[in-house]
Amino acid sequence: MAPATFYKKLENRVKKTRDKVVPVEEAMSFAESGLTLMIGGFLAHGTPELLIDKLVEKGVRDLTVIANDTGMPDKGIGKLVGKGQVRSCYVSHIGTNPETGRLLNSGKLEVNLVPQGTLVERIRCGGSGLGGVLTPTGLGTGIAEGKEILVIDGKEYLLDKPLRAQIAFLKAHKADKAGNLQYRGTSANFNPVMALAADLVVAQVDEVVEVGEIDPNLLHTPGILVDMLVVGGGER
Amino acid sequence: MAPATFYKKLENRVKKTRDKVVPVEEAMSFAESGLTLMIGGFLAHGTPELLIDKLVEKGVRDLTVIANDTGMPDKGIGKLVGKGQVRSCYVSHIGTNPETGRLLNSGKLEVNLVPQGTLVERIRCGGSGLGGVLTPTGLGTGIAEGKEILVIDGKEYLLDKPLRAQIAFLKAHKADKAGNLQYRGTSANFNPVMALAADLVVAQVDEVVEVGEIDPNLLHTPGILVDMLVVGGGER
Amino acid sequence: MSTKDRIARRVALELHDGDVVNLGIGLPTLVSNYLPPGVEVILQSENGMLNMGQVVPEDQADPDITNAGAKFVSILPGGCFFDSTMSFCIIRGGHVDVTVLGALEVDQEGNLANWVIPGQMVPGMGGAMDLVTGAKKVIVATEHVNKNGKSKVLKRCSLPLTAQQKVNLIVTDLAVMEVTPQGLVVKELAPGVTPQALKEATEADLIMHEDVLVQALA
Amino acid sequence: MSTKDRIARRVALELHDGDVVNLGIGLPTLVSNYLPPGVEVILQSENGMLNMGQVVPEDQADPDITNAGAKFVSILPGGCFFDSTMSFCIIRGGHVDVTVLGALEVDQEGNLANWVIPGQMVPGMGGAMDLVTGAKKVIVATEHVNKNGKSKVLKRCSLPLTAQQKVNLIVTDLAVMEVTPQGLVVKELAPGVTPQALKEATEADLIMHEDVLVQALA
Repeated sequence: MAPATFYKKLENRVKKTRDKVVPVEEAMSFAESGLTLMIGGFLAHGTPELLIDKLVEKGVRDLTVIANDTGMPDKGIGKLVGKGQVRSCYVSHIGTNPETGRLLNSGKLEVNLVPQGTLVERIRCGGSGLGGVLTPTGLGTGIAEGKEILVIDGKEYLLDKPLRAQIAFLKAHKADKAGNLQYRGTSANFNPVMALAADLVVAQVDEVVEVGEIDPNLLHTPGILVDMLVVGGGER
Repeated sequence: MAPATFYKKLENRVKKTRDKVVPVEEAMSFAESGLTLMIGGFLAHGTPELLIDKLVEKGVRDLTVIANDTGMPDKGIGKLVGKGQVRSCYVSHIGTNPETGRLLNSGKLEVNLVPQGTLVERIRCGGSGLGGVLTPTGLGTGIAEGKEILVIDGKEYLLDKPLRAQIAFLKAHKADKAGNLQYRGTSANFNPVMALAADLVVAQVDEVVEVGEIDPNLLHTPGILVDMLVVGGGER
Repeated sequence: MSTKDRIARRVALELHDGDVVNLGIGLPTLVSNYLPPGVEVILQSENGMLNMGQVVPEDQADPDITNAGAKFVSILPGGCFFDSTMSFCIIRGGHVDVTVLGALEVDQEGNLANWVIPGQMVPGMGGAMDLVTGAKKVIVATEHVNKNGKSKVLKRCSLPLTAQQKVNLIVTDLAVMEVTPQGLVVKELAPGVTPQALKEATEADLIMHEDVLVQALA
Repeated sequence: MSTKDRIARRVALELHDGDVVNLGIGLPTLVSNYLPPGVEVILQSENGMLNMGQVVPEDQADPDITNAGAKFVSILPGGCFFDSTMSFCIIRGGHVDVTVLGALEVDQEGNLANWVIPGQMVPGMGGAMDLVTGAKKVIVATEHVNKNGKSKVLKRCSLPLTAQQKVNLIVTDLAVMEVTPQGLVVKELAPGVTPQALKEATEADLIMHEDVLVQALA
């Protein structure tokens, strides 16, 4: 049901194109229990901590989270996991968050482990109209079980399906008001590809500048992919 | 046979990692008749004109060219086509070069027309170990003939196979000596993806700077993908 | 005002403020000249740009900034350059709101043929197949009849297709027609065009209600 | 020098100047401390960096630059940052020359198990499956026996695999072994290790020639 309410809200909203900066509450008004969320970051680096804190505050539950990992108990997605807000996740790693393993073993959290390179391509497929990824990764291992294997020119490939979300919560370094994003260092990771693959894309950024202030040759995520900008969260 | 000679030469060469700038002749010593080449550019913008001129000068023949298009008669890949050096090509468009159409009609040139978005993904698959692209583009049209159609979650997709080349000839704006590349404007187009998909990657650049002079956050092509840098050709 | 300009002007009314729009080469390019007041669109160029500006004379041009027809253009503030992989992730992924293309033939099922005339002209599809497949709304902008006076709006395309059942709206010099599950519905007639005249100029089956609007544009 | 350091030092001899190398977390990370003179490698970190430098103390760190173990690191001149799509195009596309990983189990067919112990430990595979599948050369660096004294070098892995038949070389504290179509060939013995002692410590079938080298490293 939750997605239906979400889509109704999304349809009724006035799309902003010139100044996408919003109060964090406006972004959070779209977050509901039962949604599928993509959250950027790699072991809680390049993760939108402010947005996660607000999700914890709002107390939305039964979330499906698509992300590289489940962070640490006190950092990143770990904060949502610790509060029992996540029902299912698609991640490549849970080893840095013992709480995820505990919930998995007690049957309270469904964990779909996906090789990192396959995970990133599944998100890219979901965001770019492709039907799936054909990868050699995982052939002959347990993760191939139940999956279709295609033989192309004599070589085997696993078929893995696209992933999409209702909302993507991203973290970028700098944005212009039109939503064009720049990342720094290794904080890009899953953020750019997630910008393609959700119905609503919210980016937490350290800094927003006027349109035209960033060299259009040196942008990482085109502004048309980003719906809302939330500034701050920067205890950096 | 040509590829065999090429691979032998490639195996015997001393890989450069710290200063990849070479005289254009050194890059051209790898170009032989019968090879498959990728050439960057979009209607002869972002095309390595100097490298093409040298291919014309060397007179290598029976080339298979993978590129967005065949340029114009006097520009870009059109210069190779006009000299009859291309035997086969994989392109999305030949309309700006009447000579391509003429050679096609007289049976002297094999033209494989591929939708632009499919072409770029086939190159990406070839360069990143993926088995092929599953795209809705072309369904129900003539280009679907003879291709496998997969039904994934009730939707149809065409399976298109990876493309690779022996040499990729790229054009970039700026490079550092380690081969890291920056593009300008719309001149990037097919260049970045081709850097992944060839056994030898040669980039013609307007300018080379010392390692460390370009912000590592603002690079477009990682230096490890580029084998040789040729400076110049800049009548810009 | 030329026929092509009149078609382009009518297409422009379909665009909303903030839409991401890809305009094909030729007639569709003219659409950007006729945007209503208060409507700014973000032009996508498949060779790697968003917020594309106008064509720039060669002597004032930045040599690295061209449109998909190899003409020098400007980029507007808020714009962004990217490579062909990102460009087609945007196109095929449904991130383009509207694409406007010309047609050799278009039919009542929403099929479009605009990339090849076997034996005569083989320019290639370029990005057109991806655009028609991936854009949220596909508008065909074309003269209603070809140079030989034959209808370009058909029951069924005879030329090789660009995409199957993807066209949403057809805007010609004679009418505006919507592709629906029921068939091709005439929404508007150009000034001076009678229902009868439209039917005679059209090979396709048309669904025409009595209260069909006459285009407000003169 | 610890056992782990001795293994890492031996692995370092397998690397060539200019190689692009991905080092797994734990023991493999130590390899970069033992590169022979004249050998500089380009470290790839799957979270999005080439030319990764050393770990940096937290109070001197750039908060946006971390390695795949979430530790703060530096980037060396000539380095480059990129996102996860590019990182795995590089990894799966064969652009990484060597990857060095630890093992729970490794076997004589080149199978590796290092990501899960069912019922006990499920950390996930992270990027390991892609690295082992895509790298040109896969080196397993591990202690020869586990904490219970049981051989980690097996006839056939019993734990869930990370990848099938992808391992090229196994370096342990007892020996260097190459996976060949004929089987597991012992290339070197660690100083003080007799052929008999190696065989007793190893569950896998070993092919050992009479002239097997003793590792030059003390």
